[in-house]
Amino acid sequence: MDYEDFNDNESLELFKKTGSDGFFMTTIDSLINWGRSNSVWPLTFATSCCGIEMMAAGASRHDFARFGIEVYRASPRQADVIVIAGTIVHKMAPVLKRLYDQMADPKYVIAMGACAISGGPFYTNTYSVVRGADHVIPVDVYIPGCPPRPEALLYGVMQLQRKIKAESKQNRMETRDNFI
Amino acid sequence: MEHIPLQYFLILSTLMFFIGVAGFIIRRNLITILMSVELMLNSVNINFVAINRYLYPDQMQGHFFSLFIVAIAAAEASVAIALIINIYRRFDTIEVTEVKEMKY
Amino acid sequence: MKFLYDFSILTNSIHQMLAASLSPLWVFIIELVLVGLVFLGFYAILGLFLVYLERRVCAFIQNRLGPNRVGPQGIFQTIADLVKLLFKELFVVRKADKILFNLAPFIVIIASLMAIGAIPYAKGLHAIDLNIGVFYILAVTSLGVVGILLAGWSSNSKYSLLGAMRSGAQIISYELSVGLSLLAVIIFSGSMQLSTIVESQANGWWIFKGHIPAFFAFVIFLIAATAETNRGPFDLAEAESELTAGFHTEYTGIRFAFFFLAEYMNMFLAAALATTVFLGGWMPFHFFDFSGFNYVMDFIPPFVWFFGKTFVVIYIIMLFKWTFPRLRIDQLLTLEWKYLLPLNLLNIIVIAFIVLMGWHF
Amino acid sequence: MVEKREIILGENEPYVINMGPQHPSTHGVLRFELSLKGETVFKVVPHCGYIHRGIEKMCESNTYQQIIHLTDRMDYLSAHPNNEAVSLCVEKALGIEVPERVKVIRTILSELGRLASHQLWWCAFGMDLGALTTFFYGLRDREKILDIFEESFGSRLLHSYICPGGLMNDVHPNFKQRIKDFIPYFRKKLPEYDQLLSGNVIFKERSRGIGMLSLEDAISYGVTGPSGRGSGFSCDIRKSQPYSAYDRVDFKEILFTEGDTYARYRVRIAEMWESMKILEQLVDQIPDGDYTAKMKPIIKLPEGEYYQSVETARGELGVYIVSKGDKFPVRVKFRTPNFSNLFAINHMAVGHKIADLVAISGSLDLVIPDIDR
Amino acid sequence: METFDHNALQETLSAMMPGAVFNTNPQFVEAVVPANDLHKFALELKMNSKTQFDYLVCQTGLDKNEELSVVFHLRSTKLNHSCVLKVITSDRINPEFDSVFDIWKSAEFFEREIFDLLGIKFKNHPDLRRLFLEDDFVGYPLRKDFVDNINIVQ
Amino acid sequence: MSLYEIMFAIFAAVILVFSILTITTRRILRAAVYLLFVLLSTAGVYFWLQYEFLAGVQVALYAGGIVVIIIFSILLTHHIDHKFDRAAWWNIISGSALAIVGSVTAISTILSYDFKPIAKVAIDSSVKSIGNQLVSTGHNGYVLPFEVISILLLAALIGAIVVAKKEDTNSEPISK
Amino acid sequence: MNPVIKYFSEIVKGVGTLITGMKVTSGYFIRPKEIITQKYPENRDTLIMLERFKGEVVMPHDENNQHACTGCGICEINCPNGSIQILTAKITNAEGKSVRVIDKHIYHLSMCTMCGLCVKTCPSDAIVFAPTFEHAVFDRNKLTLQLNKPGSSIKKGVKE
Amino acid sequence: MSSESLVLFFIIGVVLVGGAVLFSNYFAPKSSNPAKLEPYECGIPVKDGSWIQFNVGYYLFSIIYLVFDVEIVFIYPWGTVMKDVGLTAFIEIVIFFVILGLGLAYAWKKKALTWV
Ligand code: SF4
Ligand code: SF4
Ligand code: SF4
Repeated sequence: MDYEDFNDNESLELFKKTGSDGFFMTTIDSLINWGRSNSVWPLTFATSCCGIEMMAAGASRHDFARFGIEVYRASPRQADVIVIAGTIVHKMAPVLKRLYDQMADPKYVIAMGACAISGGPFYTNTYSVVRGADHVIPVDVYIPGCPPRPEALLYGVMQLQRKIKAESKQNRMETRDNFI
Repeated sequence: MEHIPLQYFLILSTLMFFIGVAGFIIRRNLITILMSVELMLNSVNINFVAINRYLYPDQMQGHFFSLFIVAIAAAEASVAIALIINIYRRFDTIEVTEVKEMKY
Repeated sequence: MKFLYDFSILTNSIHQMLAASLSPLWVFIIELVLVGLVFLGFYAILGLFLVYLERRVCAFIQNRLGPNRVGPQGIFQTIADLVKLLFKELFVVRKADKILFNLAPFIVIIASLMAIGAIPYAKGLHAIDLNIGVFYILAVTSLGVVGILLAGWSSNSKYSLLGAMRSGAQIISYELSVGLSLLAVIIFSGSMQLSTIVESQANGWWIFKGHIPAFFAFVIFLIAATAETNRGPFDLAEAESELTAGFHTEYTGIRFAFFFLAEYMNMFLAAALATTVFLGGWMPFHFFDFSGFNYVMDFIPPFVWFFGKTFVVIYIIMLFKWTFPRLRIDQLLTLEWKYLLPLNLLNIIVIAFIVLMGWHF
Repeated sequence: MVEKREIILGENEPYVINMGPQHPSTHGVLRFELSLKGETVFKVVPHCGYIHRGIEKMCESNTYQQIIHLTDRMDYLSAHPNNEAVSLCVEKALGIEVPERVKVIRTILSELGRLASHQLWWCAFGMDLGALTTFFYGLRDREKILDIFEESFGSRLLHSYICPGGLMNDVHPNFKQRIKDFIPYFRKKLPEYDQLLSGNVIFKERSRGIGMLSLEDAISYGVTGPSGRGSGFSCDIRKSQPYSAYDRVDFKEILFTEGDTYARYRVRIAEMWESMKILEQLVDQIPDGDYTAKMKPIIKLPEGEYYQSVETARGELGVYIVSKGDKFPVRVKFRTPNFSNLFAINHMAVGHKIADLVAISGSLDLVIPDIDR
Repeated sequence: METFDHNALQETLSAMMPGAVFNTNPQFVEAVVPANDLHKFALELKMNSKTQFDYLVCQTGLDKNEELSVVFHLRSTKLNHSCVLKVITSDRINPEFDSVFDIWKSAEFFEREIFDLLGIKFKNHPDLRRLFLEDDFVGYPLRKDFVDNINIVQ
Repeated sequence: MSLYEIMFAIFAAVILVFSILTITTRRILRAAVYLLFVLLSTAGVYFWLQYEFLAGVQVALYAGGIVVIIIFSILLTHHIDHKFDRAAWWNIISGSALAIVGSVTAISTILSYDFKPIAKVAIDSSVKSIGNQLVSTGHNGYVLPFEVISILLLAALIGAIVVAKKEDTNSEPISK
Repeated sequence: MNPVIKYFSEIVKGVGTLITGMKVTSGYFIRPKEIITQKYPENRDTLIMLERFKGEVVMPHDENNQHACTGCGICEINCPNGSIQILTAKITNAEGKSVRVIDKHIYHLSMCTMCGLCVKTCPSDAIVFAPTFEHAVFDRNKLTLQLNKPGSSIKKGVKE
Repeated sequence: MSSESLVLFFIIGVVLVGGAVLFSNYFAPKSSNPAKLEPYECGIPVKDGSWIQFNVGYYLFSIIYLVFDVEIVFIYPWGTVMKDVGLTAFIEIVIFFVILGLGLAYAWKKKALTWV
């Protein structure tokens, strides 16, 4: 897919590196980013319905593995990305935070589904739902839908890959530090 | 091989043996004691083998001796560990100083 | 014709070339470095390729494509993984035993590397050819379990410890069956040297020559070796559905990659050993007296034969993993101690009897 | 010697380990607190609430049409029966009779949902036991059903399709044909499930005699659905209190009396065959007509208390609505099947290994939001 | 269809439970029993061979502004009939009923849920803790007077 | 120095250093790992002496067998936090004194004696000849020890099982 | 049965079942025809979504940049979680009367649950579902959309 | 090239692992927070340390294993000469196996081979 085919290119430009290192560093950086973007191992973390679509994305029809995202790791130590697939409630929030903290750098977060973005169907009138996982941990890519279909997840993953490719080491650290 | 005299082997094994002895005395933990014993056995094996190779290369007594020692060491270790773990289950510790009463 | 592809000629000529211009010590050192570099590359590339292969194989089994977006047909997928893992943070959990935590991957990798060095890949193409070959491989691989136990204990995590204990118990148990089933061929061929064992299969592989008991030993070897390499359906140590990630729960980045790599290399080792011992190693397939057929077979280079057979065995091992449910720990041990071990002992006696009566070919 | 006990546990003291909330085999965010002796479980304390979203509270400020979309999100694997339960309850309260076409279509949807749910259960169960390929085969076949769903309702998982009074819109013209194509396809694939898993000796060893649940306990714990029927608890609402079109189809209630994990497994496999039978009977008799009964745009239930139960893929789903004549209910209570099923797990898992616990919880087919609501 | 005689069952029940008040309910036989007799009547309902309510389908806590109540939906798997049992209290500060977990095992967790969401206590319950919410959660969300200005967005 | 000698020096150094570490470290699992290194370099020494089979046995039995079960028992009985107390000073002194005195005596004795290799042709130490000697009943045959080993193993097995299973009777089965 | 015979027959039977399982899996391995993977990003041009797929709510505009929304706010009321906000404005129309028209039809894609109530209840059928799914963004605010295009106006013939 | 090549392979292993770990240590990003350094337990703070309770099974099996390992070591040389020696060797191994078989049978009977 071409650059123009993606949406939200404006935000992507913000991640792009400003200033320039030497040619060598740029090459190394792009090699590293190539590796990282093509091998994002997700954590097996699914809280509710969106998790089923995440499973479906991993299954034969859609096949996550084509992107190199096939190695679902159960331990956060070895995972690169948390796909928050489902509602996050107040009781779960500390657990999510802890899992995120326990992951090794570099780490990425995809918020999948309305619940993870904003609370979705449970936005109003409830006492226990966190309105958006980005209140808990910094989120890189938002995939709306309830549930987003597997292709949408694949699309989101491609967005994440683009983001990884675009950003440099400093950027990554800054965004994290800026997160309260 | 000729450049290394036999004495080197013997010194090596002697030192190893006495390190084992020291460990046997210093450490008060049953498993460490077992390990010290293994050290001593091992040093003896080196002796056997070296002397066999240097002095009697036409026979293999030393070799076979070490072979059987290894086997016996294994048998010994398996029983010893069984005992140690049993002591542990009984006393919750394997420090020799604390395992005073060995009664059943 | 037999020795159309004799690699000792190549190695000898390199040796001669070096010896012509350098002192023996230097020749020796250069040869060591050469062998070292070759094996380093071989090990790494083979590991990456095996991981890729497994992903594609299981993808095809499961009606999907598997990695195909990174490079043509996705062959750079594992390289991307490697790059990623190299640049992933390494850290040690608080209260973990740092020395042992760091040591564990070394032990695991060294054990598998040292064993792989002893496999004959073609005539004259092996780094170590000891006269205790088979036994050496057994001895060295039995060290790997130490690495796993250390990894589990030193990471100060419950899951790790449980996983380590399980895999420890499993590996040591199945080691017996591996040893005994290899013994079957040793009785037939009367040698432990791997090159001799391969030579002895010039007129037929042991799996055919050795009647049913040899086949039986082969099957047991396959099962036991799968279990010893901690692969499914015996992957209790890292049973995801029970212990999250088993003994390497706390390992990150490249350290984890080494455990991962060692698993695959052990699988390769198991397959290569099975090939060497039971399936004739690099010997071509000969069909009784059809000399035309045999002649054609001889033209295929030996390492093609070797890797071909090895990958068939690897495929079978992969098929195990992707087909069967995982065993429970007690069933696992029951299988070994109540089925494989007694049957294996029986099998040895039968083989001894066959050899005694001279019934084998 | 005595003070060492703090760090060194002897053989007879319990040892507590956490399984979950982030754990691959709890199917979501359930947490088991296991007390172990060696590797043997002797107490399981389930901790839930990690996905408690307050649906019952939300229902109190939503109209009856809006409640529908919340029920989807409880038991998301078989969303249709959930919608159907609320719809039936509201219709009963209002005394509305829905058109025949709606009844038949609802039944078909329920059964399709049951098939899809059981397929997903099958692959998850296989995964729990370590058979990794089941996952892909199960989901492969499930995609076919999802295609049927998507074509008609525009969504793959959560449909909000059955609503009080009938259906949201009419089914797609291809609906019938798709089902007709699907049934022979799945009849071919289902025996493969048996070859791959049910017949496998490892699988049998791992599931037979594991997690025994006697009939009395099943009733007392209220374990319903396939899990209860594995213990011989005849609890199929489709038979005992037929709703929609179930009174006119011919099917068997699957009952196994062993009460172990294997029995629960076989109930579900057999139910898939039964579901296909039901589908075959109904697919040709979808009557023409309206897809919805005449409904006012704002539904106000007369004052009173209404209870309706349906059979979802997991068991008896009860909806209890208390109304005061408003457009909002006073209280909605969902008696969800998994809630009761889950808490029998302590009873079932005691004395087994950790691995068996995974098998047992897999055989209960847990959906965590269904427990937590 | 449920094939039991509505009126006959009501008669049986009223004979068994003196003091119970019967509401009209088109669907079920609905009895409101005094809170003090709850455990006794429940046990009787399960044990009596004429009723045999061995299956507690659902236990619901209810807040109708002025009164709190607990509703039991009972079914008999042998005789295939069902009934509804209700206990009511107007004590909103410290509502308390008998626990029936020893009669129907499923009640243990239903009661925990009711305690969690409505704050109704159950006497003799073995392990009355919050089930869904965090242990330090303040208030009982399903009560009508529950306010939560931060989280509840209208 | 030739490569051979360097190798011997390495092996000897590893043996000595790690055996001292084995008895001085305060973490028990580390002690076991150091012991493993000692045993491995001992195997190296055997290799160096061209007793390959013995070296293999050393690795397989000592390193892969005994050390593994020692580690197993450590895993079962020790926690990662566990550190030995410092040994009592009289123990240290008496232990090291004994070791020093003993080794000095022994070494001086060794050095004072001149070992003369009995120059005979070395026999082949391959597995074949080992095997032949092991099963032969004649002169230099070890068939008796070979069979006795099996009895020893039987005894060890029974002993270990008896010891290990002893307490099982009073651990009551887990009740439902 | 004799325990020995039982022991061996168990083994044989067990191995038989294992081989049956392996037949299934390796059967699929050698039949790559059965691979059902659809290559999403590569097949993007040929991918046809089923027309009823609920990907997002859109408001169709005709070539004159006109839509059918009257700004009645029924969709806002019916939406269960407040994904729609209607901002109306008063303008004077051609006849000189002051009427209420839609100013901004704000739609929170980040919250929408695709329940379909808004589409179903809209009296003038101004909004429909679009079968698109490529919505992933890096910034949550990008998911708040305005459905009526800027400068658009209401179609003729739609009654107030 | 025998014992040297063993050392060689040892060195390759050390170089491979050590090099990669050092490289990664130097180049990989680092960050730290309190939760990261705690052991992982499904996202729940760990209570009492990583102590697992021991299970008799583990050490019983390891002990039996050791015994059989010795046995295998001893029959390997036997295996190489079985062909040449013939009947004597066969008889010896039968005796050897019978004695060991007794041990296995004993262990089986005593339920030492049953996981507890
Ligand atoms: S966004 Fe929708 S599908 Fe996803 S978890 Fe939330 S309710 Fe479920
Ligand atoms: S979209 Fe429809 S319902 Fe919503 S304001 Fe416009 S006309 Fe009214
Ligand atoms: S589809 Fe449902 S949730 Fe989305 S805007 Fe419409 S009414 Fe709201």
